[in-house]
Amino acid sequence: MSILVSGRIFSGFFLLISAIIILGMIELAKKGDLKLHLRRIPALDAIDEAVARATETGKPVLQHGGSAPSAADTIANYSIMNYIARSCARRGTPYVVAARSIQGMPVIREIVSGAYETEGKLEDYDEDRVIRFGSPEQFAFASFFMDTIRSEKPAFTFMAGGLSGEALTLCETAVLEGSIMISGATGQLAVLFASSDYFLIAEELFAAGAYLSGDPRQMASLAGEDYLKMILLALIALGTIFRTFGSQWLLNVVKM
Amino acid sequence: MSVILKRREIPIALTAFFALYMMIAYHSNLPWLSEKAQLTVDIQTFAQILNVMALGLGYIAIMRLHAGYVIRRVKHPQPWHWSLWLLFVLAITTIVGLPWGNFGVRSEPLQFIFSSILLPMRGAMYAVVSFYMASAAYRVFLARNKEAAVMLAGTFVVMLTNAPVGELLGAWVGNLGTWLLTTPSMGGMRGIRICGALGTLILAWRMITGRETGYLRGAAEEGD
Amino acid sequence: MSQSIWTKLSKIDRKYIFLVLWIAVLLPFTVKFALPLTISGLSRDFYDYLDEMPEDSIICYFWDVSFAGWSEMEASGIATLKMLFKLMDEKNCKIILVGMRGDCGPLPELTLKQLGLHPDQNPTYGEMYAHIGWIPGGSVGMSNWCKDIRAVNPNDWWGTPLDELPVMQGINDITDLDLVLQIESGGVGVVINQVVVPYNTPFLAVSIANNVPGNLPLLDSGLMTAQLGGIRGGAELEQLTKEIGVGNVNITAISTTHLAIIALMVIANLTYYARKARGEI
Amino acid sequence: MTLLETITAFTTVFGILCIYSYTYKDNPFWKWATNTLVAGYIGYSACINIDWLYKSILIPMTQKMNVIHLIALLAGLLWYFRFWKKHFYIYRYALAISVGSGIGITIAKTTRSNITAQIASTMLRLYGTGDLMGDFNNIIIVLAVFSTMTYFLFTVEHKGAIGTPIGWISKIGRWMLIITFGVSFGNVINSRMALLIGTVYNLTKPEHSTFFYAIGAIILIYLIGTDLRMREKSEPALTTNEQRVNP
Repeated sequence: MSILVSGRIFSGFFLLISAIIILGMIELAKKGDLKLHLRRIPALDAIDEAVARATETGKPVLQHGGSAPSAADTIANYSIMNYIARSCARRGTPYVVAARSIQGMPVIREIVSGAYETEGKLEDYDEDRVIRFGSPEQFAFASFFMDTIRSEKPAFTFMAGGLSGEALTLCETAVLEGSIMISGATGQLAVLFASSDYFLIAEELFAAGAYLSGDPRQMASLAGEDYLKMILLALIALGTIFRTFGSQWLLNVVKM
Repeated sequence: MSVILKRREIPIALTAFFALYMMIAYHSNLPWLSEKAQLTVDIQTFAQILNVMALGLGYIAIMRLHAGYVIRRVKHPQPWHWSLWLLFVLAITTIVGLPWGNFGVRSEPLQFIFSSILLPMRGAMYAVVSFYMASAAYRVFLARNKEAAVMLAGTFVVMLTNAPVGELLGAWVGNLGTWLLTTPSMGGMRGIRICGALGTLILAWRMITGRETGYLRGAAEEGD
Repeated sequence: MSQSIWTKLSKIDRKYIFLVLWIAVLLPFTVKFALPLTISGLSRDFYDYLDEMPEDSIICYFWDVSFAGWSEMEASGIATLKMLFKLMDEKNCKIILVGMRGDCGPLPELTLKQLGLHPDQNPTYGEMYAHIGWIPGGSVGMSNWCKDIRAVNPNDWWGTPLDELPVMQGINDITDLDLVLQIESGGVGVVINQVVVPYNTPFLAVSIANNVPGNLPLLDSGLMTAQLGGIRGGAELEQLTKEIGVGNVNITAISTTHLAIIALMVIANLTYYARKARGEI
Repeated sequence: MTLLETITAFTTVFGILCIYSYTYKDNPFWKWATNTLVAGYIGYSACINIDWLYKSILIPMTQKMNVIHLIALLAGLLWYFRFWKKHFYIYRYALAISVGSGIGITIAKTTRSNITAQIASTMLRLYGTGDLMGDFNNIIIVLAVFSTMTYFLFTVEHKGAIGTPIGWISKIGRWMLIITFGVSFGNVINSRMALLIGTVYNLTKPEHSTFFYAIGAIILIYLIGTDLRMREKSEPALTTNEQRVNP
């Protein structure tokens, strides 16, 4: 009887490697030894353009507040919220957040008022106008969000975090009202990709969150994830070569 | 006292302990530290019951929210009399659903609520999306550029594969659709799946080591 | 200036598109007709695996359908259940039904009632099949259930202790089961991770159509043995088991609605290119 | 039909049609339906959880004391500190345990099911399977997985000596993703249509069809009536459907 359970060895080993890489990268980032470039993400560049267009037309910018503040995609949405709120405050563009989560409300308040404060435009910040609470329930919120779109007629709508079956209805309504639609999600990929103008595909959303927040630790874990991906890519390449030349060795190692 | 209890370190330590214990127990085969060890079973039972005990959170939150709407006689986001109706339905469902007297989840009244209100209406609610699907198909599925054209073509073939009417065009439609589904799309999905799993893995390590405390964010819910 | 027909078409009110869909979906329910259906390889594999189950197997059927998903999954849910009960009659297999979420306690009850197998209707309940309630607590709950069924569900759905049901004699944990099925509208992740990965139990999935592409990598890597997808899978299984039911009624409407959507797509593209040619865009 | 069956048929049809009335426009029937549904569902979920606790934990506990169960039940009360402003933070303990055990029980297994098992089944023979189509499919699968994963590399500039080939592969990855999305969009359409068909099947059942036509007609007349009246009041059409301007 061995100490380790067979069939679980390689995945356990990978788990360990991932921990070492990620924590190592975060430590490096803390010391400030990490210089990172992020590849261009078109949807991110589009955010600036979209806010600029909203400023020109004088129409507001609308953002989906995301689901509970514990979800990863909602956390990424918060980083983007900070960014959009700041650029709206700077340009004096009207900005509206439609909040869905009761727990998320205090977090959203903190982020948006903080953004206005950083830009020195706290006098423009009217909480009742900027942050609107709909309903925590999926379709009740969807109908609230659509009402908001119809009454505000935003020039730019951003959605990310906690989107599921109702995402398409929100997207459709926004676009039909003439809004630029940028969204990001880890599910509902096909639907949102098709119906948004720009879409942050799955991991792109997290990368965007890390990039916009400028937090070196988030960037570090992004880089760590990339190293893990490269390890896996190398495994695939090597494994395929081994198999093609008739050796099962690497495959058996991975299946260990 | 409360200053100590308020510290973020306590919940982070709890997260780390439970997560690491479970992970190690899964891989180890020692008699006192394995998946089948008594301690593991106890911890899991504890966690399961704890999860179930969260059942009232959503309930209380909704109740407080709508009670607040009723008390303040609000017009937005919905006129308050709808909130009153919501509270009424909530009360009725709870009264007939709790295990007392002749009531309970298997009693006639709750069976009625389940089979003639919740089941059909929730299905219909989701099906509303299908109308928007039709509208989206009309609006977005334009071969504006190469990307859109390729996507459109893929969707087209798969739709004809899924609907029996596609077979009238010949067997090749079905074969092509199945090939698209099981070869390029399967590869793409696998790539997405691997990257998504890596993302969760990274997030998990950051939570365990206390570098990601987003889930502990949020403040007390403000009652109205 | 009067607008061209293309411009008008491109600005058509959404209500008319909705109307087209309404007509397409109601048509097959008013005018009955059927189209031939070729059985796909994926459904054939699913049927073959179940058909070749050895005698006296113990099969567990996990229910993981939300109320919302049920209107799609009804066809395949009932078809698989009928097939399982046929296995019970012919090959002496034992069938255990269990829900994976709160919604799925009453759903199997409703289905059993439709099939005439509800304990009130069928006195043989408990001998060869049972509905043992549902598993709360998500992944943790599932993992617990796999180690000790009675710790999570000491009673069946109607409150009878499991020890009093003959079918549950000698079934204590997941290793006593020969096959696991799951009908899902919310993903196979929990069963894959908590049942298949640790215990290597053969696993068949009955999936909602939009989860089918995402599940294929799992099928390809052998974690999932076979998959029955959506309403079409249900209709195909009905034909394979020769128990024509709701699936074959609804599949006709799939054809008409898909045709309507395709027609909308074609019109939209024609409009787009016509307007482009006229220099309107 | 008995009285109960009639009432059941009526509520089923009425509920479904109230929701579908939204496809015309927002209206009181829809508001009634959403509020009923939210309340009914939340109440129902709470009840079914309580039922499990009562049946599987509390009743067995009256016969034989189980310390773990008792501790867990008491610890479960920590959740409800969320509503107490002063000692709100205590609720985080319950959350932390729930999140921690969730991570611990899932991550190790996901690593196998979604990472290593997927990598293992991507290690395919690119040549010499004996079947030309099989070779071709294997090449496509490996290429698809490899390029999609490359697309999700963010911290590597897709330019320069190493970057240029990565840029090319990642471009292929984007195309693979687009094909994947096209295919899954086809399945999403199928799925949503099936949901609609399922409910319509329910509506057109013999016991429901009379109600369906009657209630449907009443709601439709109401909607068109209010629509016309509002149009008289305010000239601009209700739904603006202007052609969108591309950004």
